[in-house]
Amino acid sequence: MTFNLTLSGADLLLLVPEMLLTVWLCVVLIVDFAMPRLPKEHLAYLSVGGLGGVLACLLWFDLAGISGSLFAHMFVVDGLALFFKIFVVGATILVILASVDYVRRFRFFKGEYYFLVLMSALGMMFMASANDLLSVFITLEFSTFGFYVLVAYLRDDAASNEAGLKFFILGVFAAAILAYGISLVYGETGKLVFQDIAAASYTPGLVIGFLLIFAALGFKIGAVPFHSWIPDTYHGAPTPVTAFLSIAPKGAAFAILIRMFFVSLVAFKPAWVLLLVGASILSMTYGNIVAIAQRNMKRLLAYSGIAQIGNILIGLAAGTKMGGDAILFYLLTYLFANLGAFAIVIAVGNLIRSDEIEDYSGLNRRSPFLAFAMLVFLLSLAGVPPLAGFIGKLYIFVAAIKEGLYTLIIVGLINIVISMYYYLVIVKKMYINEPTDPSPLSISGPMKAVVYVGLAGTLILGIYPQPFIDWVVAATLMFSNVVDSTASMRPTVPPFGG
Amino acid sequence: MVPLSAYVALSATLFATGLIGVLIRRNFIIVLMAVEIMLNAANINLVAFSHYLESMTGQIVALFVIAIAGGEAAVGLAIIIVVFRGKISTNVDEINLLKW
Amino acid sequence: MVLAFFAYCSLVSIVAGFLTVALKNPVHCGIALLTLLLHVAGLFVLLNAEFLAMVQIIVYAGAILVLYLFVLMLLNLKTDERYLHSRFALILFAAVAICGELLLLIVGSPFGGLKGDAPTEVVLKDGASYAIGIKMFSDYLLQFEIIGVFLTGAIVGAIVLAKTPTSADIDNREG
Amino acid sequence: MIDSTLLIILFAPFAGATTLLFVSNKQALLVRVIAAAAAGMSLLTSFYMFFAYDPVEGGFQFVKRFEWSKELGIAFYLGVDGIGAPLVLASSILLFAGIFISWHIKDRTKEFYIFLLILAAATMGVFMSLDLFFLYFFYEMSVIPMYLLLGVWGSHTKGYLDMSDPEGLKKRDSVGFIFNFAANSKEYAAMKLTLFLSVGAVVALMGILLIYKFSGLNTFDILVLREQAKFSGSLATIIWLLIFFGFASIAPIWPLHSWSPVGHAAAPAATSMLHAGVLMKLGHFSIIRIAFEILPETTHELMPIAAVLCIFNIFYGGFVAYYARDTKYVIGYSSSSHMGYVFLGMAALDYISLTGAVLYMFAHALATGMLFAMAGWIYDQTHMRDIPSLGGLVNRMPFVAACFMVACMASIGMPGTVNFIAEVMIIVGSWHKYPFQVLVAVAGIALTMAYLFRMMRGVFYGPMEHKYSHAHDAVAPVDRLPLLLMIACSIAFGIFPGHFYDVIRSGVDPLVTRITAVVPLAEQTREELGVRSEAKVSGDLSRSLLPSDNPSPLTPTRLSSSQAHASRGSE
Amino acid sequence: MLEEFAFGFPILSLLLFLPLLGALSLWLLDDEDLIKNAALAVSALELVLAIIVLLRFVPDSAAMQFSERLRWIPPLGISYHLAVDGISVLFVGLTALLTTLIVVHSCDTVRQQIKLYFMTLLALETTIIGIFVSIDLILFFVFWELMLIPSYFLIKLWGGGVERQYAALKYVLYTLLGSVFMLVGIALLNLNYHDWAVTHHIEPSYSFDFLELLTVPIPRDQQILIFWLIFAGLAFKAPIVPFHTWLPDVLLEGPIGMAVVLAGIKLGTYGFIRFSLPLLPDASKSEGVVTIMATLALIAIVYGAIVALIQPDFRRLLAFSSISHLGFVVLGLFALNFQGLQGSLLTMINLGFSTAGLFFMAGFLYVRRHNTHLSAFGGLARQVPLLATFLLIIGLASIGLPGTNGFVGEFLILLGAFKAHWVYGAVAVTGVILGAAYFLWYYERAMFGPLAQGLGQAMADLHARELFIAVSLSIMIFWIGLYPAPFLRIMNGSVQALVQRLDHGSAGAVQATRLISRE
Repeated sequence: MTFNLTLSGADLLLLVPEMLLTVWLCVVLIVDFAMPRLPKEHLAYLSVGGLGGVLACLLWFDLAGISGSLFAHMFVVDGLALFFKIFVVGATILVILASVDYVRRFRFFKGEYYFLVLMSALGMMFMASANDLLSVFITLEFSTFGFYVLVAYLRDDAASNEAGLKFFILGVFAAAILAYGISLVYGETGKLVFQDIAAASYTPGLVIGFLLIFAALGFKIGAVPFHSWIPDTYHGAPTPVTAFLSIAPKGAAFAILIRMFFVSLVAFKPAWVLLLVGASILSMTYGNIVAIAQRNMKRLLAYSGIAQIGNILIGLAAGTKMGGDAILFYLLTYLFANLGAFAIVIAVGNLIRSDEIEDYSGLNRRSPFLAFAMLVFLLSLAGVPPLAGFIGKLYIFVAAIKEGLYTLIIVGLINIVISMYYYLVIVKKMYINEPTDPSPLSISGPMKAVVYVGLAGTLILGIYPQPFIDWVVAATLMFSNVVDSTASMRPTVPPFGG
Repeated sequence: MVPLSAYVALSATLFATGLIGVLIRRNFIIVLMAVEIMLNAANINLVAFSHYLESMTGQIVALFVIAIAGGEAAVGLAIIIVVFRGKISTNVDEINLLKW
Repeated sequence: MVLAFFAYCSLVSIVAGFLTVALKNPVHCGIALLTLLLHVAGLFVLLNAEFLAMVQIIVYAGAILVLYLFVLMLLNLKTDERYLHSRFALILFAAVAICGELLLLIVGSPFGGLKGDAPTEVVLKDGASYAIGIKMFSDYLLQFEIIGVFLTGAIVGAIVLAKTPTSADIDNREG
Repeated sequence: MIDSTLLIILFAPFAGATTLLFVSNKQALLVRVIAAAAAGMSLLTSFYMFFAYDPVEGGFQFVKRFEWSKELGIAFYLGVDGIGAPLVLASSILLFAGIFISWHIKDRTKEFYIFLLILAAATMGVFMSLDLFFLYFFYEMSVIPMYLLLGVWGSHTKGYLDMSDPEGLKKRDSVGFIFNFAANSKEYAAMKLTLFLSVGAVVALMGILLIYKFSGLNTFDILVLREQAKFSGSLATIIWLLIFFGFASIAPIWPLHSWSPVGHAAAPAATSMLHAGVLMKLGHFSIIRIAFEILPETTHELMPIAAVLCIFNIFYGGFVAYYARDTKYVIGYSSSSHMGYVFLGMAALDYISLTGAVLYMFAHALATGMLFAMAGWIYDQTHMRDIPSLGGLVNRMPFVAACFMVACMASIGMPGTVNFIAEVMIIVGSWHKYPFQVLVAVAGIALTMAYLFRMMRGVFYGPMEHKYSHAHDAVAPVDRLPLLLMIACSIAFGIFPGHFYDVIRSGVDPLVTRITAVVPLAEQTREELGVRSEAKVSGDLSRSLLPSDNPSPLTPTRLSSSQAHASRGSE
Repeated sequence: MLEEFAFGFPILSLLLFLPLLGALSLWLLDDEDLIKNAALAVSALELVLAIIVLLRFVPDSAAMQFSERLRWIPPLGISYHLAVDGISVLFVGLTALLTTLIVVHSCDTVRQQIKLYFMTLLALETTIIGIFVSIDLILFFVFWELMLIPSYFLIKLWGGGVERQYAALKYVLYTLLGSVFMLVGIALLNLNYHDWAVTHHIEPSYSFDFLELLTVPIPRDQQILIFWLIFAGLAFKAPIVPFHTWLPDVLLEGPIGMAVVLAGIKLGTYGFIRFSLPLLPDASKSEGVVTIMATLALIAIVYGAIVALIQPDFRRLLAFSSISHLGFVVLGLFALNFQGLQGSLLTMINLGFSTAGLFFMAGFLYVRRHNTHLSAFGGLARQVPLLATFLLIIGLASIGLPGTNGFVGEFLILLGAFKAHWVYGAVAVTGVILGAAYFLWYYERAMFGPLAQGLGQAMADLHARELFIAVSLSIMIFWIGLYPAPFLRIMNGSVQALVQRLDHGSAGAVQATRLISRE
């Protein structure tokens, strides 16, 4: 029992983005307290500025190829971690910009809103770096608690409260399951770091442990059958929070899932591929079919989000480096398209105080820009070229077909058509129907910026994705030796076999 | 000497109890309590493994679980208070503004 | 002796756990949960984790559970007439089935993880607190710090949600 | 500059669409001029491309290749062969005409032109893609503009179900009705079209992905796949079926056709033109480009499926067109019927028939384009598509009536139009393999004639209702230009199809050789492809036919019996 | 591109496109009189050209003359090949003459859209000349189809009847229905040429050129198939009896000019003698074909005559008489001997004068009464003696009175028919008798007897233009009737060659030509 912690300057450098953000969120909180007369949107720009610094730092890491691990490999900074950190920080910046108008609706605690958003972002950045189960548990809860509060942020709104409560109950339930799963894995292996676990043999305890961990992460990403909180929470939460919730935590959770499946469980690939195939098929089909019946934009996007998660799971089920690449790329396309769509929902919600699809009637006449942007985002989600979503879906399918997951691809393709239908229903409302109130709509500067970023991302990723593909390929480089397509050729091990 | 499997069995029983409690009870606070039972089950496991595997990691994880539980309880109860102010109810069935 | 103490603690824990889930009055449930937490602390002692046992009693039983009871009092909850979830029978059946299998599989599992660097005698030499401290502030320092930030955030979050806003908090200057 | 011809053709409309984004909707004329300029640019370059295409050299020309994604094996790879070139030309002609046909659209002009330009550019993109990925990319890209164009600017058959004949018979009781149920809403039509096409597209995508996987080459490059990909029997069958039915649904082949006439009917004129004119050809083209190129053996084996289905196409489409009461339905079903000829030409897998099929695609694009343009004009003037309710319009619009006549003639395959050449080729080429289908096809021509004349009579002749007395002829140059352009192309290529034929043939020959393993007949003289073997034959004949010293070849005079015997023996 | 001008000057092309150019130049004119004169000038020039061709034509030769050949669509073997031989050259002259007469007649009778009318008429002339001078089958088919368009408009726009729309559509539809099958037949000929070349490893290529198609043998079964396919096209156009129903409608509803063209210029039967018989000799002389064709011909003769007998309307009567006469022509063709063929050919020409002449007469009557129904006439002979006289002359020619042209033709046909089978001849003779009956009966009722109601002094006799038409036709009638030798000499060579080819069948003939061309 000796104390053996040594941290050099180079080690600390790896922690700089997180530290910077931690300091910054304290600054935001203090500024909020210290200057009560400061207009609150300045806090938003302050937050964005800080996040910009973090983003710059992360990009520098990525370009300079700075990587390493700390604390007995429990905190790693590698391409994957950097990718997801950039992803999360980027999403956070966009969400904060999109929130500026919405926050005016809150009656109190406007400043704390930004603090909590930054807090969640910090948690998700740690998630991206988490390389052991304890870190997974802590960072997961860290990032989620911020959302508990944010979802219930509209204190006078019963729907928001209810959404917060449901999210919370299911969240802590998932946390308990996660904790129990971790305990079982720990019992079977004596280790928590992913790489160490990989050496473990195959026992029922381990299987159940990982199943429970997967269930908890499934809650996080909202894959069927762990999706039940998604529609209500999305519906009830303040729309910017919904936007945030629909993207950033998913990305961060996939960082963990990728590490877990590709590092720890690589030996059991045939078993978990089946599990993921099942989850993917259920998610896609359920999400898309239920989405058809939705009348509320946020609920529709919630169900479509479930379906999109199903699509992403295809990449995970492929279980190859290429599958990983595809997940990363898909998440990028999803970031721009989904956030863009939510930005429009926020904007329209701010203007007409409604999220019902019916109220989007004739949006094209009221604001051609909003309608066009929404069209682009929805079509990207549906996977129509030349938009990003198409490339994302294709990438995923290519990765999956290389592994011979035909059933999954067929289901995925059918689902594309189903999703096309309900997205087009919205398009129809916007473009074909006549507005009940023809007054024109216009949106504020920050919101416009978000929409433009979304449009630019959706188009660039669709038309010239190669730089981004290069990026994601580089980001998952460490898996190229761990997981290759030959892994699927190993003899199948039954999941509960003796 | 108590065998490890006894601890595991105890923990599993408690976990199952908590799980069933979460699933069947209507009262949010009791649901939260059931979650606490599940967390405790996990803690028993962790500490028992820590002891039998001669590693401190389990205990540390258990400690973090307690900390997390504390933080979440604070937030969760705050949420329940907010909801209670609005609806005068803490029952799952009655919180149904949003259809499931 | 050890066995008897284990048997006592585990049996009481199970009964208390059952009662927590089964009792109608939330306050009674809270008391049952308290019992459970205390006996789990006893088990921790049995496992040479006295620091954790103290934390269990002080933080869990002392702080968290009191918080629960406080909220129960605050909300003045009455005993439920129908205390089960509307779809409980179905769920119960499924849950029991799943839990039963879970139990069997877990108990049958070897749990022969790799031995660590803290055998009992070493822990006993310096005390569990010392051992935890060494570990906590070397390998698990980062997690510890994260928890620190987390708890700060949790406080802010709880305040944001639960605090009755004063006029200073209500900020309508921007419309 | 290397050769950026195809880039100009492809990106001029995209550039136009992008420019339009920044133009206010209030400056309607500017919007139109920009759209027309973009389309005109594309058109001129297409003409240059088409005539600069060197049929002697053959193969893919104007090739442009940019690496796009190494990981996925995708390159932005453009090039046209003898099959793609005419279709690119057809697209740009129809786009240019469509811009002018839509000149009078008032509602959201800018958006209309943006979507129209994107639609046309996407179809051109398919015709020039040499990469499976981009082929699919552009293919799928063309679907959504269709949805909006139909949904927003389309037209309903208002109260179609309640209208009655002059005889007092309810429309819903007429035979045509059973084929048109629930089709009176443009939203319905748009959605149906989009979903059908999407289903077809994903089926085809499945096939493409299977090709990608089982070729094991990690590339979507059609030329590489063509040379190197080998597929085992049953796998090839599956892929072929996926590709065929996936793409045939847009063509549309018979049981999968039902979206098409509905869509045609609902669409605004320019969209119908592009839809019937080129969008449907995407199906045939993609089948040729993918199934024929990459799976030649399977194509040889399975193409009879198309030969069977095309009978239904021709007859079913023809009969429904005959009974339809709605101008656009008639044209729509006629398109559906005529696509059967293309399938027949493709199914026969003969040099001539496949050339005819490609030529027919071009010809049909022009003919149907004209018909839809004028149906659109009539609808704009009368707000009526119901044939029995119309009549006597020739008095109001003689120019349109005359053009309509020409268009009908072209559609029937009247000699002098390029359709005729195409029909002859299909008939000549397919007879050996499918004599029955050929007979069906020619009966279909008569059927076409019947319904088109019937429509023409119903619309332009007979008594005119007073309420149509305000209808105008196409007088302004912008209105006449598109019609005259299409007529001019149709007739010019009909009378001088030489270059056209050579171009197509240069694309078809290697393909059919691969599939049927039969060497093209004039292979020996291919280097003099423009002249081919006829030169010698006709040389001989010209000598033998001089009137002064040679008797008629009818007279078997100077033949001694021994010579006759000898030659008969040698036979 | 141009491969040969056998004549040194593309006279056939000029002949072919002169009316079209004339039509286009009419477009530039505005003045009505000028238009009429210009149209007249064009048609007269055309007639002059046609006469030059006839004069320069080497008689008693079977060769294709004035040949012009231009590759059009080389890969498919489609060429722009024009030539005339003894079979077709007379039709060219006939067409030019009739068009000129129609123009003369139309100068008075057409009142509306004069410019368009003459343009259409001249365009029609181009297409008809095209049919006669085309040696390439596709070119032939092109003109065959194109002819429908001006016809359609002529009937529809300038027809006299109320049902003219219907009649126009019926005509076009029926003809087109037939021609698409003909197209298949043509395609099959082409294919056969190709296949033969492939199996013999000789310069494989496609060709639609009549002369080249003659050089390959065709299996008999295929010949029969092709025969019936081509038959479909020709029978509708001719029209042979079961396919004739459009004819009375069109002749009744359409303008006189169109009626003259359709009744006077026998495109359908020309098709038989031009293409079917020489290309498909084995099919043509096969028993089934001959029997069916002859039977149809006989049915046409008798049926047409009987129906004509009871027609009260002159133009309807003429329509059925035309059907009846066509029966003779077909009978002559399928007698398959020299006399029959020559008679048919001559009769086809004759009908251009007699039946067409009768339609002109009907036109004259129509101008006067706006009706050709019997009830409108009676006792005309006294009122309009000139008209009555010429009507009688032409009518007798149509009956086939010795001394008129009709006699020569019908006589030769009957001779041929008897030679083929006595039954054919016997039945055909009844047609002659009935023919005399229906015409004379009608003539008697219309021209003699009491003056019809309302038929007062308003009725004028033939004026100059009409007289010109009537006299021209009469001259031709008597010329052929009294001195047919020049015409027969023109035909002789070609008909002789045709008969020989029929005797040898396609295989035998082919060997010869191939050997020749290979030397």
